[in-house]
Amino acid sequence: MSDNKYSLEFLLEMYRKMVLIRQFEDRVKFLFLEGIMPGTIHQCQGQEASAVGVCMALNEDDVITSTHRPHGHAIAKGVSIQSMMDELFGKITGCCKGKGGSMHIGDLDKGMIPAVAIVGGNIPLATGAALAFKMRKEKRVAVSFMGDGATNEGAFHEAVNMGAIWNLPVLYVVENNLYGASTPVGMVVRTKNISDRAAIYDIPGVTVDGNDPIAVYEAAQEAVARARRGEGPTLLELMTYRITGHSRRDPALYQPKDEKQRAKENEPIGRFRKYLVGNDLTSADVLDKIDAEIEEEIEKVVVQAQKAADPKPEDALEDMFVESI
Amino acid sequence: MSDNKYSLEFLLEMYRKMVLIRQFEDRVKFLFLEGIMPGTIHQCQGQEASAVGVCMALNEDDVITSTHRPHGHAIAKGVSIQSMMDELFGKITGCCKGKGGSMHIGDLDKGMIPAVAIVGGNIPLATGAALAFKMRKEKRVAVSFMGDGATNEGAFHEAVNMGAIWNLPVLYVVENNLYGASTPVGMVVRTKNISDRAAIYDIPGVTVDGNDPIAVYEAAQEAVARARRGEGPTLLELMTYRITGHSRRDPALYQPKDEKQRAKENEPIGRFRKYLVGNDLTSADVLDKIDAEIEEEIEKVVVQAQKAADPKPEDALEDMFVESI
Amino acid sequence: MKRLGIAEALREGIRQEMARDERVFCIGEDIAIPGGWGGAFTVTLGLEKDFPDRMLNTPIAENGFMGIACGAAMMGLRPIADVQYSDFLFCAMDQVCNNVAKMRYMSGGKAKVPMVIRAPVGVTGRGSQHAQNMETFFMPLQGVRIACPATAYDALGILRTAVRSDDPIMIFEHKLLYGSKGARAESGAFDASSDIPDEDYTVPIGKAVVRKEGKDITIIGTLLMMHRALQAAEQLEKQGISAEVIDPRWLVPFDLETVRKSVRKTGAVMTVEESAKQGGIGAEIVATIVEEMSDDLKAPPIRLAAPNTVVPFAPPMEKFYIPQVEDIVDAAKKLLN
Amino acid sequence: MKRLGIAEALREGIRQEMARDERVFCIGEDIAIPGGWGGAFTVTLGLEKDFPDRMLNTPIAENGFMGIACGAAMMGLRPIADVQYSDFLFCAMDQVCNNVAKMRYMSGGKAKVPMVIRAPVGVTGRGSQHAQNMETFFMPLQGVRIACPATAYDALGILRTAVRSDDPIMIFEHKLLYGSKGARAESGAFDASSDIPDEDYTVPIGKAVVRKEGKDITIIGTLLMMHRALQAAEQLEKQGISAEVIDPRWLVPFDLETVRKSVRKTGAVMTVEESAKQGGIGAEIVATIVEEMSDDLKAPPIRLAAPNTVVPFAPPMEKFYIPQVEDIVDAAKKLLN
Ligand SMILES: Cc1ncc(C[n+]2csc(CCOP(=O)(O)OP(=O)(O)O)c2C)c(N)n1
Ligand SMILES: Cc1ncc(C[n+]2csc(CCOP(=O)(O)OP(=O)(O)O)c2C)c(N)n1
Ligand SMILES: [Mg+2]
Ligand SMILES: [Mg+2]
Repeated sequence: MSDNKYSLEFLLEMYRKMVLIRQFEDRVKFLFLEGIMPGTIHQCQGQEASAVGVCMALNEDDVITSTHRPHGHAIAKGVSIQSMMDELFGKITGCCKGKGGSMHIGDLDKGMIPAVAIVGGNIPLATGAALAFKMRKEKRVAVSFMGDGATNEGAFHEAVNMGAIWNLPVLYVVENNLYGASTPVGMVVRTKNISDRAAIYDIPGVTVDGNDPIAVYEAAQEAVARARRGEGPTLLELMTYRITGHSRRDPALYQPKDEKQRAKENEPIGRFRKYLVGNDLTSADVLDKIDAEIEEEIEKVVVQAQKAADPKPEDALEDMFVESI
Repeated sequence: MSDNKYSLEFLLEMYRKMVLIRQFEDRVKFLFLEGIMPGTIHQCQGQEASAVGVCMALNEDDVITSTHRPHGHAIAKGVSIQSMMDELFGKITGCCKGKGGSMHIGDLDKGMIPAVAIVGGNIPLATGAALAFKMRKEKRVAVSFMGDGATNEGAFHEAVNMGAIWNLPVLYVVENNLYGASTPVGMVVRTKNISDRAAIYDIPGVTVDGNDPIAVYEAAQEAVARARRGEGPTLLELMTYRITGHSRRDPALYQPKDEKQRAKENEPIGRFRKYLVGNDLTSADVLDKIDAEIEEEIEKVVVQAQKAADPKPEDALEDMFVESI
Repeated sequence: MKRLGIAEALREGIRQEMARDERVFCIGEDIAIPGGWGGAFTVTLGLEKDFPDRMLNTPIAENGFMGIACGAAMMGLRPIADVQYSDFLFCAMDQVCNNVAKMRYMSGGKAKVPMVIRAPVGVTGRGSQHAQNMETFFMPLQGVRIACPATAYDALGILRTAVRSDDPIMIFEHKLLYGSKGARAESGAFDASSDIPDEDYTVPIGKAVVRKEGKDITIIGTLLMMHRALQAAEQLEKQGISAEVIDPRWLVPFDLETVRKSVRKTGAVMTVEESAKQGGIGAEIVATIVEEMSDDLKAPPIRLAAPNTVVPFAPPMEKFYIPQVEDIVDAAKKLLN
Repeated sequence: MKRLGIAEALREGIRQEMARDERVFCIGEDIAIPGGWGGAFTVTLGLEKDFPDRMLNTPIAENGFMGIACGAAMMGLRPIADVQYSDFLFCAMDQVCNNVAKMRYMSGGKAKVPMVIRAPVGVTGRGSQHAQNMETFFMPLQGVRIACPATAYDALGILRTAVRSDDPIMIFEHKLLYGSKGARAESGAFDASSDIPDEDYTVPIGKAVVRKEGKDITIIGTLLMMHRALQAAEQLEKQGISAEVIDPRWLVPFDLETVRKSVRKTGAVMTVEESAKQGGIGAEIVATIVEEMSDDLKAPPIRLAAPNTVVPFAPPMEKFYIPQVEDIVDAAKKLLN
C-alpha cells in the first residue's frame, strides 16, 4: 500500500465507510435469509474498497450510476442508510418511496441516479450526465460503476466511445470480481485486462488492486482530475472479488475453493485493518470501536425501517409523470 | 500492387467482376433518377475492389452477410444480376420475390444471407453462421461486410467478442469509406485505424488498401485460411471511398471537393486498368471488350426485368411461415 | 402567419425552443453535418449554424445516445433525440423502455426525464426494416407519452409542448407527410402543410381534434391514415354518408372524451392504421370504446389495418398492405350495413 | 408417467430434443456453468454434462447472441436461446424483431429461422426492470409465434413443438410457475406441475385448451393469470356462477375457434392479464371478439389488467398492481350484472 501521506482522520473515514457497507450488507443478508425482507438482492461484500476509494475522490455534487449491485456505491456516495434500509423493506420512507427496491437504489440529492438493473444500462446514463456537465461548463464529474460482465454489452461500447470522442468528464469504473453472475471472466473476455479495452477509444485504461482502498482512491483521483481538466474519460479496472453469492441464496459453487480462500484473505477490510494497525497508524481497539458503533447504528436503522409505514396500495398509481393531465 | 503471380484469367475475372458491379450500379442509378425504379438505393461505386477481392477468396459454400449497401457484395458472391435487377424492380422473379428490395438483396443458394438494413445488424448473423460451421465441423467460412459506421454499434462489439472467444471461422470486413452516411469517421472514432479495434478481442486486425483488389484478395485469403484452420476471426479494414451519394439523390456536399477528386483518381477500376495495361498484362482493347460485353449483358437484364411479372397484391400474405396452421 | 410543411414547422419549432431555452439540445445521427441533410428528413437542416454547441452528431449507436440523452435530461438538460427511421428504435429499446420510461417512477418521483424522442414512421418503398409504424410497439409502455402529429400546425405545437414538458414524450412523424417538395419529395408524399400563426401556441397533451364533423360514423386515425380517412370521408359524403374524422394526435394519453362525444352522435366507429392489425393501436382503441361506451354503439366497431404480415417491398404488395382510401370507404359502408 | 414441475419438464424436453436431434443447441447466459444454476431458473441445470459441446455460455450480450442464434438457425441448426428475464429482450429487440422475425419474409420464403426463444416473465418482487410481461410487447410483431405455457404438461409439449418447428417461436414462461420447491421457491410460487406421459406428445401450434367448463362467463388468461382465473372460477362456482376458463396457450396464432365456441355458450367474456391494460393482450383479444362474434355477446367484454403504471417494488403496491383472484371474481360478477 501507499506511504504515509494521508491523515489518520481520512484513513479512519475510509475504514468506517467500508465497514458500514460490510455490516449493512451482512445485516441485509441475514434479514433476507430469515425471510423478513422482501425482494431479491445482489451484495458487495468483498468489494467495499472500490466503492469507497472511488467515491472519496468525488465531490458531493459529482454523480454516480450503479448496477444491480448498488448498495456499496450508494453508501459510499452518501445515500442515507436509513432511506436505503427502508427501501429494501419496501417502505414509503425509502429512498425511492418503495417503488424501486434493492436494484434501483439511488438518491439524486446525494448525486446517485437510481441504479439500473439491466447490465450495462447505466453506462450511457453516466455518460449523459457528464455530457450535461460539459455542456453547462460545470466542473462536475460522473462515474459509471459496472461489473466485468457489463463490458461485453453493446451499451458499454457505444457509451464509452461517445464519452471518448466528446471528451466527457466521466469515469468508467469496472469492478472486476472475476465473475459475471456465475460466468468466469476468462470465458467471455480474451484479453488479460479489461482496461485494455480503453485503447480502442483512445482513452487511458488502468488496472488497479481494487481491494486496496488507497490505491483505488489514488487512481480515481487522477482520473477525476483529468476529467475535471476537460481531458476526457478514463477506464478504471479495479481487481476485486465477491465473497458472497451473486444473489440471494447463491452458494457460488462455481468459484473454486482455493480461489475463494485466497479471496477471503485478500478482502479489503481485513487487509486495511492490518495495514492500519501493522503500521501503527491506529490500534485495533479504535477500529473495534468503530465497528461497534456501526453495529449499533445499523441495528437502529433496521428497527426503524421495520417500524416505518408501508406505502398504500394505491400509491402505485403515483409518480408516473411530473405533469398530470 | 503485387507482382505477377496471378494468371491473366484470374486478373481478368477480377476486372470483369468489378466492372459488372460498377455498370450494374451506374445503370441502377440512372433508372432511379429517371423515376423508373421504385424504392431507395445505397450504391457502392468506388468500393468494388473490396467486394470482389474478398469474395474471390471464398468458396461457393462460404457465406456472406451484407448491409444497406449490398449490391456489390451480392454480385461478387455470385447472386444472379437478373434476379437482383428483378428484385430492385419489385418483380416476382426477384431474388426475394419482390419482398425484400434493394436493402435486403440476398440468395441463400449462392451463400448470401438477405442483407440487413439495420446498421450493424448483420454482424451477429455472420457470427452465427460461423458458429454453425464450427459446430458441424464444416470447413466453411462466414464473412460480415460492414461500413466504418457500423463498428460503433453495440452489435459489432457483442458479435466480434463472441466470434473471438469461440474462435469462429468468420471475417469481419470493414469497408472504411471515410463516412457513415454524412458523418466523417474521424468525428466518431478516435483511433487512427478501425482495425485497431481488433486488439481488445485478441484477434488480428489488418488495414489494407481497399481499392487494390489484389491486396484485398491477399489479405482476405490469409484471413480465410486462418479461419479454416480453426484459428478464429480476423478484422479486416479496407480503405476505400464511395464515389457516389450515400443514397438516392445525395449530392454528398459534405465530402470536400479535393478529397472527392483524389478519390476519383484512386477509384479501383481505373487503377486496375492502369495496372493491367501498364504492366503489359493485357491491352486496353481486351478490357474495353469486357466492358462492352457487360454493358450488353446489363442492357438485357434491364429489359427482361422490366418485362418480368409483378407479384400479385395478395402475394404479400405468403412467405410468413414455413408451417401453415 | 406563414405556410409551412411538417419538416419546416418542426425545424422552426426546434430553432425557437433552442433560442428560448439554452437547456435544449439535439442529439442524433447526421443531424448537423455541414453539407449534410439535417437528419434523414431535413428537419434539423442548418441548425448547427445557429447552435454550433448544441447540435450533437452521434456515432451510429442508438441505444447509447438515447441513454446519454436520458442521463443528460436527468441532470436538467432538455434533449431532443431523433432516430433516422423509427425502426431503429428497436436498437434503443432498452434505454427507452427500461430507463427513459421508468426512471421517474423507480426513483419514487424524484427523477425527471424531460426528453423528446422524434422518430419517422411509415411504409414507403424501403422494404421491411425501414417501414414500421413503431408507435404501435410503444403502446404497452408505461412512462412515456406518445404523439402523432398529422399536420404542420400540430407538429409545431406538439414539438413545443414536448420540449417544455418535464416528462418524456415520443413524437412519431410520418415520412410521407414531411413535405412534398425538394429533397423530401417521395412517391406518395402528401401535403400536410399548415398556416402557422405567429403566436407561440402549443398543442395540449392528450387532446384530440375533430378534423371533419359528421353524424353517421366516426373514423379514428393518425398521421397518413388520418389524411386518408379525410379523403374517404369526402367520398362517403358524395355517397350520402356523413363521416366524422377524429385525429387523436396523442395515443398516450388518449382523448376518450372527444371520441365519446362523437360516438354518442354517430353510434358507429372504426379505426384505421398503417401497421398490422394484430396487437395494433386499433385494438386498444376499440377495446376501450367497447368497455366505455357500448351503450352508444349501434354496431360493433371495426379495425381497418394492414394484414398480419411483415411489410413487403414491391409496390403492388405494398399498396395491398397499406389501407387505401377505397378500403376505408368500403369498410365504413360495410360497418353501416 | 411422472410428475414434473415446469422447470424440470422443460429440462427434460430440452434434453430429449438435444438427444434426438444433434442440430439442437442451447445458447444463453450462465446456462451451463459447472457449479452454476442452469440459467436464472435452473431449467438447463446439468445439461452441459450430457452435451458439453452444445451448451453455449455467452457473454452478457443479448442482442449479439440472439443474432448469432438467428444466423446459426439460417444455416440449419436449431438454437434454443434464452434470456434470464424477459425484460432483457429489450436489449435484443433489434435482432428479434428486425432479423429473426423478418428474415424468412424478406428472403421471399427462402430463409428458414428454426429458432426457439425462451423468456421468463412475471411480477415477482424484483422491481420494475425484472417484472415485465414481455409477451405483450411482441404482440404487434409479425413473423414469430408466441406461446405461454401455464402447466408442466404444456411447457414440455410446447417446447417440443417449438424445437421441431421450422419457424421462430417465442416461449414465455412464468417465474412463479417454474416450481415451488428448492432453488425455485419464491414467495407467491404456484404449483404448476403435471403428470407427464412417457409418450412423445406435443402441443399443437395455436391450439387453446378449456381448463374448466362453464356456461355463464368465459374467462381468458395465460400463465399465472390462468391459474388465478381457475381459482376465481372455483369461488364463483360457490356463488352460483359457472365460469369457463380458457387458456389460449398460444397468443400467436390465437385460437379464435375455441373462444368462439365458448362465447356462443356463455355470451360473456373477460380477459385477465398481468401487465398494464394499455396496449395489452386483452385489447387484441377483446377487439377481435367484438369484431368476430358480437352477435353472441350479451354484454360488452371487459379487460382485467394491471393499472397503467410501471411495476412497483413494495409488496402492498405490487399486490395492488397484479390482478388478484378476488379482482377476477369481482369483475366477473360486475360483468354479469
Ligand atoms: C441485460 C442483462 N442481462 C442479464 C442480466 C442478469 N444478470 C444480473 S447480474 C449479471 C451478472 C453481471 O456481471 P458483472 O457485470 O460482472 O457484475 P457483478 O454481478 O459481478 O457485479 C447478470 C447476467 C441483467 N440483469 N441484465
Ligand atoms: C441502426 C441504424 N441506424 C441508422 C441507420 C441509417 N443509416 C443507414 S446507412 C448509415 C450509414 C452507415 O455507415 P457505414 O456503416 O459506414 O456504411 P456506409 O453507408 O458507409 O457503407 C446510416 C446511419 C440504419 N440503417 N440503421
Ligand atoms: Mg463481475
Ligand atoms: Mg462508411
